[in-house]
This record gives sequence, structure tokens and C-alpha cells, in this order.
Amino acid sequence: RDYDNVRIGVDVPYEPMEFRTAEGELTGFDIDLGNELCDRMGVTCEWVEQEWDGIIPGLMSRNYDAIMSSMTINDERREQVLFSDPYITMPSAWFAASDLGISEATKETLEGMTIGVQRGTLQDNYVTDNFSDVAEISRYSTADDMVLDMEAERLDIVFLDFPIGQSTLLESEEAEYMVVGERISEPKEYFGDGFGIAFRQRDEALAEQFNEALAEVQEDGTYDEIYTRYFGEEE
Amino acid sequence: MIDLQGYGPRLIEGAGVTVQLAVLSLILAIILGLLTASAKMSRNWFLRRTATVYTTLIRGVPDLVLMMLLFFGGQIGVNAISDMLYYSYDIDLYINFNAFAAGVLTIGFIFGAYMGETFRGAFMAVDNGQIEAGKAYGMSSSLVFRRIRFPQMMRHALPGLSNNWMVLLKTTALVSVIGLTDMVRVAAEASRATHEPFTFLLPVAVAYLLIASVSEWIFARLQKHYDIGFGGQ
Amino acid sequence: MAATPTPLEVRNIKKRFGDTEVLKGLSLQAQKGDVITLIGASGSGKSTFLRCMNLLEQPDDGDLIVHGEPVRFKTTKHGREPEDWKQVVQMRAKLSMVFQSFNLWAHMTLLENIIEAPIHVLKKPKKEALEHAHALLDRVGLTARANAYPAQMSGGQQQRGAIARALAMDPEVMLFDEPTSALDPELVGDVLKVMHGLAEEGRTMVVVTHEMGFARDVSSQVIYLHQGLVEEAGPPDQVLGNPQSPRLQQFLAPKY
Amino acid sequence: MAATPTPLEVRNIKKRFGDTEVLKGLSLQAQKGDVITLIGASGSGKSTFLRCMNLLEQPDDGDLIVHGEPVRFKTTKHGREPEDWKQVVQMRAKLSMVFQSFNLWAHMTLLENIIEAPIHVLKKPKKEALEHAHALLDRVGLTARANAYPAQMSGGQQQRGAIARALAMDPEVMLFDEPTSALDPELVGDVLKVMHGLAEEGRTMVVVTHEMGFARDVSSQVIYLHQGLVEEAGPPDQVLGNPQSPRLQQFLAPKY
Amino acid sequence: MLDISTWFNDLLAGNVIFTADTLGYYWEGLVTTTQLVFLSLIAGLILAVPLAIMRSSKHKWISLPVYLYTYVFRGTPLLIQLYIIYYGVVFIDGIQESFLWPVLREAFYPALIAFTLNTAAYTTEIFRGAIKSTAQGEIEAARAYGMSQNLMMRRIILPSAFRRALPAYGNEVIFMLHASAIASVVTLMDLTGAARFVYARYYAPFEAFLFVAAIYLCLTFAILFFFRYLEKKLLAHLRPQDA
Ligand SMILES: Nc1ncnc2c1ncn2[C@@H]1O[C@H](COP(=O)(O)OP(=O)(O)OP(=O)(O)O)[C@@H](O)[C@H]1O
Ligand SMILES: Nc1ncnc2c1ncn2[C@@H]1O[C@H](COP(=O)(O)OP(=O)(O)OP(=O)(O)O)[C@@H](O)[C@H]1O
Ligand SMILES: [Mg+2]
Ligand SMILES: [Mg+2]
Repeated sequence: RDYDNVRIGVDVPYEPMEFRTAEGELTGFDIDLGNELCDRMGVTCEWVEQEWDGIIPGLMSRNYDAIMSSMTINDERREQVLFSDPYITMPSAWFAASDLGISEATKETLEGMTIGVQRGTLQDNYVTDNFSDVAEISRYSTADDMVLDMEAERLDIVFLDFPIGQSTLLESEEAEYMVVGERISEPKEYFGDGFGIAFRQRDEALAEQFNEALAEVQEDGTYDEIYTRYFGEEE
Repeated sequence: MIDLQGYGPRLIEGAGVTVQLAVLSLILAIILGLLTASAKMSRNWFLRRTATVYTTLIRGVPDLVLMMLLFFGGQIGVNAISDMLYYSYDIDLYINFNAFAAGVLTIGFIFGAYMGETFRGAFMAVDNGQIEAGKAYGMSSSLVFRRIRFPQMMRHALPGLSNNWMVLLKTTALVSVIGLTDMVRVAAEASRATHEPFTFLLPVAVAYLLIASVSEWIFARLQKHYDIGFGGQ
Repeated sequence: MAATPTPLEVRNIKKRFGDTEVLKGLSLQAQKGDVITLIGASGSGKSTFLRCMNLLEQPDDGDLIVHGEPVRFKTTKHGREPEDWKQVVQMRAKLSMVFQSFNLWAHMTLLENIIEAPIHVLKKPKKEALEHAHALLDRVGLTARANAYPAQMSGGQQQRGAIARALAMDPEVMLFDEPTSALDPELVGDVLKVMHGLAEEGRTMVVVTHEMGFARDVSSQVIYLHQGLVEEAGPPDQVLGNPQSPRLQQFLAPKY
Repeated sequence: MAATPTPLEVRNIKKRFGDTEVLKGLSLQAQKGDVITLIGASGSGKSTFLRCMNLLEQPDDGDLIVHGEPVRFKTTKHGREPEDWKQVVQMRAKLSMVFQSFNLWAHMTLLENIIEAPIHVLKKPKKEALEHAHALLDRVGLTARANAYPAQMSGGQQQRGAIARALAMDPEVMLFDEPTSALDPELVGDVLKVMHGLAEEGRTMVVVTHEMGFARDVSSQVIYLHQGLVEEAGPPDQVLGNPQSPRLQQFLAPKY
Repeated sequence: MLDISTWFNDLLAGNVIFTADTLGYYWEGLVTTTQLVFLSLIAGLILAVPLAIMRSSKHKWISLPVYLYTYVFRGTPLLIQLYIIYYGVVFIDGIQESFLWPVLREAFYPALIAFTLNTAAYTTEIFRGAIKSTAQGEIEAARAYGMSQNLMMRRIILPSAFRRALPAYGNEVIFMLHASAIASVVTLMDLTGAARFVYARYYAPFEAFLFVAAIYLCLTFAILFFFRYLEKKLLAHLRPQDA
């Protein structure tokens, strides 16, 4: 089956992956990369906005044909949808007020603290499994709520996607925050295989087309160009 | 004033979606509610049972879950048929629910159950002698309903009705889960994009209050209308 | 006369509320022009009997024949009920009732109350209904109160309004439940005169009343109910003038 | 007798509804043991006058003196109203009223209706209130219906229930609005006997009634109202036996 | 028999909902939700009665403030109210040093406050309507027997109004149960929060949500059952016959 027009579901905003400029234009890493891929495939892309809770059901019920919305590839999701090859890996990191006085996040240093995570994210799973016995975990709907509670001193430390933490906390004007320890993307069991594009199981051909286009883009340097547009030079 | 950072027009557009959704759902809910209340008070066992199952199940399940079940479930059901066509006959057919219509149907369906209870309570509060007088003059049940029960019931129903409406109005925010962009969705998006969660709460609250003002005014007029003859306090 | 069907006939009506049997088998036959008065102590079942006649209460047993047409009943698990409600609705339009508690529609003015059923049930043109209503209001002396709501009227005014509303239906049979209870002696006289007139027009009436004078004067038959049974029935002279049962004698003994 | 204050005195009461003046200056003085009957055509203002006596309607003008104590009024923008509602509440507990439309509290059984005010207004112990209530129910012949709700009672039963409720207050003055309208002649007799008994106990009563027999027999004074004015007043023999005005003569002329 | 038990074991082994861990989350969620809903409803009810009476007052200066309160709390989304009470409270200067902070710091109490104020507003509206439609004659009877305004309210108007309000109030209780799902916005692990957590964790959307829907359904059944019982008991006077 041929697609002239591929509809892609996306949950906006998740800066810098997908968001709107002040003018209302949809943009971000996923968007630019997705448009590029469609170009390569010779199809037009139509972005369909969909809230996260309904994003997989929306795919199943064919409101769109693909999901490109910072979705981490993992085994549970693999049972529901078909993933493309991973197109980016996104490290997570610990963020805290500069004066918290720890330089590494371990069971010992976090003892008795309150840790903030976004509910239902892989960070949530990681923290729940590794720290719930020593620390208290508060789960939030958005990263911004977490920032508010950091300022309110209801939270000691948060664990977030690195770019999200960067754009919300490190650029905050209210207070000084820092990254605690290294960026984390292991073990795979939690942090998955990176982000992938999701399709309905039966649309293998479509997934294949995307994979080919992706390989092409990575080959010829266009990918790096888009990457630096949103994440700067690789450190 | 608050700097809406360019989101003003989209917020207004979203408010439009909210109002349209809410009003259409309300109409559907009122119709369903009247039917349900009548069914619940009917002597017909089957109607009564059906209405009870409807109000119990619908009120029993959280709105969000129900919304997803009805919308995606309905769509998946339709798709199962088109899948069958696709695999067996290679006919590729996409039947897409219109998300707006689906939103109206779902919210209307949910609130029909609440309206049903409100109306039932109000119907019970109508003095039986008034209805008997109607019957005694050879009015059919539908005529009794139109001319006596409904006008006398309304004054008891209006407070509950206005409550249901206020809740319904805010429940429209759920439609973002089925892909519609209402006012709250725009505000959420804006506050996530700007990292200023409070900036957009206020305009949303004000917009809701504006809608509330208009509806309070309408409800007050209705109350006055239906109170005629009952010598208010 | 044999050609015209009997306007109203009831046979062996029984009715119970919970454990108590309120009507224990009552019958009645009203020919055209008959005026039947029901008398009896409070709680003896007069209102209930009257209400069974237009099926505002569902009798547990017995037959009802209106204008020669028997109402068909069926037995469901809720008890006995009419088979065809449409038939009941049509039948009710032929009977018209004045309630003991008036039951004027509270959300309508007196005038609206009176024209309501003629317009919507009998499909009379509004103009005609209004004319008739004004004539009736005049007849019961309420022209000045046409635009009042029931809550703004005195007890006697409500009662007269209810009578006017019943008359507006031009019914074949009229059921009156104590139509003069709230009236002063003068108005009682007026209203009874109106009813007298109706009797002379040949209208059939069943009247629950405490006015023995009226019963004696106008009725073709008086029925004395006692605890859900007919204790005595017959022409007024006989029942009222020469009561047999001690119960009735005591009932009729003058008090004041 | 001069030592005991006058239980109820009304002076020059006026009342208008919208444009129509319903009461045009009515006065009345009830001494201990007096039975005053108000008679008059429907709509003449009897109920309104009675309701002004315990301030269910606010008179636009005139004085009200209960048990020697005048009720103080003030004029607000809503019209004239009592200065001190506490005073009104206390005063009302001394008067007790039977309504033309009964007004039993629908959500309480008959028994609960009767003990309600004695327990909560008069602060009687519950046991005592219950005993009294049962005695009263017996007196009005409703023992069997003690646990029925008003909607389950016949018209006459409701009326008797309302009378029992009023009696339960053991009031100094009783106001009756057509207390026998829904009763059959036998019960009328019974209820009037009860009222007769009250009169002999020396209780003060103001009674709106259509029972001329009762008026003649028990009243100490009969007042005939016509269009919001006292047309004739005096001892029953004089007013009823020898009416002066043609209106009253016509009102009293026997009808049946 | 053996078949059935192996089948059952397989079913248990293959599912993600009925493990000690997830059931633990659901249990925690159930406790939080019930506490929150129950406490806020009780507090809301206690507030609503006097508010409804004040709202019915004919003095503007008594009824107007209550009207404004119900207008604001009914007119804006509970989510925003909750958000402002939880996150917004921090913007009050010095709140963190005050004695209130230990209470407001926990998510539970701000949520309880927001829910209570919200349900009180809705309940006030319901009661006001019911109070207003009390039969005039019954009020007059109460007055005539020397009941003070207070006593009449307590003994005649409120009992009669509450009965009439019962179905509408039943709605409000269920609304509250559903509305409590937003408690997770302020980090509370309520039933919906637990479901979302399990959903994300095990990626089992249907199981996670259907299971929680079943719990909500049970709670609703309990509520409806309670209200049906109340109606039976309290609305006896509307039933035509002696039972
Ligand atoms: N709330 C009201 N608004 C307007 N008019 C009223 C109101 N209440 C009573 N009236 C009018 O006032 C007049 C006197 O009424 P009232 O009830 O006192 O009469 P009544 O003498 O008791 O008559 P009845 O014997 O019929 O009970 C009537 O014409 C009535 O229509
Ligand atoms: N809905 C009901 N439920 C239970 N009992 C009832 C109901 N309606 C009437 N009754 C009882 O049935 C009996 C007959 O009532 P009915 O109203 O027919 O009396 P009635 O002869 O009209 O008396 P009245 O002269 O007092 O109006 C009474 O004892 C009454 O209490
Ligand atoms: Mg009767
Ligand atoms: Mg009167």
C-alpha cells in the first residue's frame, strides 16, 4: 500500500523535541527530522496533535499512521506497535539547587530526600525501582510543576530528560540549579533503545521506508545539522 | 495586563471550541436526561432497568476512561470491520470519526446520566394532584408531560441543572485526549512552552467565569419564569 | 332511551392500599341525566371510589363501562391495569372531575387553567375556548380574578375555579368531589344552582357531597358508603327520608 | 376579669394585595373564653384577616395586641413590618391556627406532625407530648392513621389531623379557618363538639366558618365581613336572627 | 479441577495487574481517594448548609458574598483552584516560615481544602434551590406555631429540602469522586494516579485503566446503594402507599 500523505501523531509541546514558536508554527527536532524523512520518501507529512494519554490508541484507531513524539522504544510498547530504528538517544540527568551539597546521586547521598519525577516516565520507573526504599518520590504531570515545587522547597532533587532539565531548570531566573553527577542512559532496561517512530504492526512497509530514509539522512550529514540546530555541538 | 506571548488568538479559538462543544453536549444531555428520567419513572420494567444500567454504569466509570473507551473503542470497532475488508478483500477503507462529533456525543452521553438523576428528583417533587388533574381531563401522558409536568418540574431541576452545566463545561477539557484543541489544551500547551504555568491559568479562569456569567444570567431568568405562580419566598 | 348507551357503569370495584381494603366491591349505574350522590363518613372511600371511575386509582377488581364501552384490563405483575392506555385517555376526556383539593395548575392563571384542556385535549380553537371560559367565569363569579394564579386566590375562589375548569370540558359525565366544601352558604346555593342546571340539561353527574339538602333535592339516587361497602342506596326520599340502618340514621341525625 | 389581659385585640387592620385593598380597616376584641365567628362571602377577606392576626400576612396598617402586649411595627422599604421578630415568634406560640388548606408537613407522619411544635417550641418532654398526641388523635378519631403521611390520608382525615395539631399546642387563642369544610355532617358535629368543649374550658377562639348552626350555638360574637369591611357584628341572635343589611339577609337566606 | 487451577495460575502469571507491587499502588490510591473524597464531602456538606441558608437570605449583604463565592468556585475549574491553592500558596510572602507551612507543604491538605471549597459551592447551590421550593403552606404552618426562623429551618425547611435535594446531591457526590482524579496533579498517588503509573510502567493501558474503572465502579455502586437506601427511608411520604 502506498502513502502519498503520512499523518504523524505528536504531543506538543516537549521542548526542544516538538513545540510551537510564538507565531504558532510547529517546530522541534522531531518535526524537522520527520519532515526531512518525508521529503526523502517523496510523501507529504501531516502533523496531527494528540495528547499523550491517547497517543497509542489514536494510532490504533487510525487517526494517524505514525507517532513521532519522543517515544522511547521498549519491550512493553513493542507488543503494541512497530518501531522504526532508534533515531536519537536522550540521556537523563539529576538536577538540584546549587547549594544542595552533593556531587553524585547514590542511595547514600539521596537518603531522606524528596525526589521529583514526571509521572509514568522512564525516569519514574528508574527512581521507583532504585530509590524508593531510601527517599520519598513525588510524581508530577509536567516538568514545570516540578520547577515550581523545587522553588517552593517541597523538592530536593529531580530526575529528568537532560534537555528538558536544561531548558527549564538551568535557564531558570529564579534560582541557581546544577546537574548532579553524570548524564545517565544505562541500563537499557530502563532507558530503552532511544526514541523511535511508532507504526501499526501491519504497516511494515511504511516502517521500512522510514528506516531507509533515516539511514540516508544520517549518512549525508543532514541529521547532524538538525541535531545541532536543537542541541548544539556534541560535547 | 498579562502577556499572553502570542497565544491570545489560539486561546480565543480554543474558547470557541469549548463553548460549542459544551452547548451542543448540553442539548444532547438534556434530551437524554429527560428520556432517562421518564424511563426511570415508567412502569415498564425493561425501560426502568435500561435507564438504571445507563445511569449507574456511566456515572460509575471515570469520564476520562469512558471517553477513551467510547471514542477509541468505537473507532477500533469500526476499524475491525475495515481491517477485515482489508485482509480479506484488499479493500482499504478508512472511516474516521469526526473528533468534534465524537466529543459532543461522548460528553452528552455522560451527562445525560447525571441530568437523568437531576430530572428524576425534580419530577418527584411535583405535586401529584397537579398531574392527576391533567390525567383527569383526558390529557395523554405526553400532553401532561409537556403542559404540566415539565413546566412544574423545571423550578426544582434548575439548580441541579446549572450545577451539571458548570461541571459539563469544565469536562469539555477532556476532549484533548481525543485530539481536539480546546481552550484548556491551548493553555496547557502555552504554559509548557513558555514554562510559565501561572500565566495562562488566569485567562482560562476568566474565560470560564465569563461563560459562567452568561449562563448564570440565563438560569436566573429561567428560574424566574418557572417560579411564576408558586409565590416565591 | 334504550338506544343511547349508559354513560357510566361500574361493577363490583375493589381497591386496597397496602393491607387495608378500602373499597370492598362497589357498583353504580348512571343513566343519561342521572345525578348520583355519594355520602358517607370521612375515610369511608368516597374519593377513592370516584377516582376509580376515571382510573386515577387502578381498581384491583371490577369492571368499568363508559359510554357503553368496557375498559379492558390486563393483569401484570404490578397488579391489574388497563390494557390500552389510549382508550383510558379517550374515556377520561368524556368524564370531567372536580377534585376535593381543587388541584388547579399552579403555574397557570385561572383563565389559562380553564382553556388548557379544551384547547389541547378537545382541540377547540382558542377564540372559542376563551369565550366559553369567560362565560363560565361569569357564571361562577370570578371574572375579576381571571388573571390571578391559584396561589393568589381564596379557598372558595379556587374551588369555583376548579368547577369552571371542569365545566369547560362540556363533559358527558361529571365527577364532583365535595364541590362546595370551601364555599359559604350563599355560594353553595349558587354552585348547587349551577349543578341543578346541568342536571336539567341532562348531564350525568356523580357527586360526593356533605350537603344533604342538595342530595335530597337534585339526586336521582343516593348511595351511602360505609367502610368500603354500599350500606344503603336508592332514591333520596327513601335513603335520606327513611334510613334503615342505624349507622345511616346516626350519620343523618342533625348536629347543629 | 379585668385583671387578666385581653388575649387578642386587633384595631383597624388594613391590607392590600397589589392594587386591591382586601381589608379596609377591621377591628376585633376577643376576651378570655370568647368565641368569635367570622362569616362572609368567598373572597371577602376572612382568611386574610385571620392570617393578619398572627402576622402571616403583614397588615399595611393597624394594631395588634396579644395578651395585652402590643406588637411593635416599623416601616422599611419593603413596607411595614414588625420591629422585633422575636416578639412575633413568642406571640405566635400563644396563638394556634388551623389552615383552610390544612398545611400538614408532608415529610412527617401525622403523629410527628402533632408532636413537632409542642416538643420544639414549647419544649415539652417527648413522652408527655406523645401521650397528649395520642389522646388528641383519639378525640378526632384518627388513632388508626397515626403513622400515615399526609399524602396517604383522605381530605377529612387531613383536616382532623390539622385540628389535632393545633390543639396540641394548648394555645391561649385558637384561630380556625373553616375547620369543618372537608368533613361529613357527622364529623362536623364531632369537631364542633370538640370546639364547644374548648369554648367551655374558657379558651378564646376566632373561627371562620360557613356553619351558621355552629355560629349561632357557640359564638359570643358574630362578625359579618363584606368586601373587606365589617358589615354587621354582634351577638349571634342579633346578627343571624335579625340581620339588618340586605347583603347579610341575602347571605343568610336558606338555599336548600 | 486441575485444569481450572492451572488455567488460573497461568492467568495470574501472565498478568501485570495482580502482582503485589501494583496492587500495593492501587491500594494506596484507593486509600488516598477515599480519604480525600470522604473528608471533603463531609466538610463541604457542613459548610454548605449555613451557606445555603445565608444565600437564601433576603438581605443582600448576607446573600451576595455567598453568591460571589459559589460563582467563583462553580465558575472556574477545580484543577485551577487546586493548582492555585497548592502551587500558588508559595507566592504568599513568608508562608514558608509560618506555622501553616508544615500543613500546606504536604499535598494532601491543599487538595483537601480545594476539594472542600469546590464541593461546598456546588452543594450550596443545590440546597439553596431546594430551600426555595419548600411548599409555602408548610412554612406558614411552622410560623403559625411559633417556630423561630432558626427552628423552622432546622425542623421543617431543611429536612424537607434535603429530601428533595437528594438525587441532585447524589450527583454531586459522584462528581466529586471523579473529580478527585486530578489530585495526582499535586503529586498525590490517588486511584487514577496509580492507574497512570501502572499504565506507564507496564505499558498495559487497557488492563490498568479497566481495573481502575472497576474500582471506581464499585465505589460508585456503594454510593448509589447508600443513596437509594436514603431515598427509601427519607422519601417514604412521596410513596403512594403504606409499605
Ligand atoms: N397572595 C395574594 N395575592 C393577591 N390576591 C390575594 C392573595 N391572597 C388573597 N388574595 C385575594 O384577596 C381576597 C380575600 O382573600 P381571602 O382568602 O381572605 O378570602 P376568604 O374570605 O377567606 O374567602 P374563602 O371563603 O373563599 O376562603 C380574595 O379576592 C383573594 O383573591
Ligand atoms: N394513597 C393512599 N395510601 C394509603 N391509604 C390511603 C391512600 N389514599 C386513601 N387512603 C385511605 O383510604 C381510606 C379512604 O380514603 P378516601 O379518600 O376515599 O376517603 P373519603 O371517603 O373521600 O373521605 P373524606 O370525606 O375524608 O374525603 C382512608 O382511610 C384513607 O386514609
Ligand atoms: Mg374524600
Ligand atoms: Mg378563606
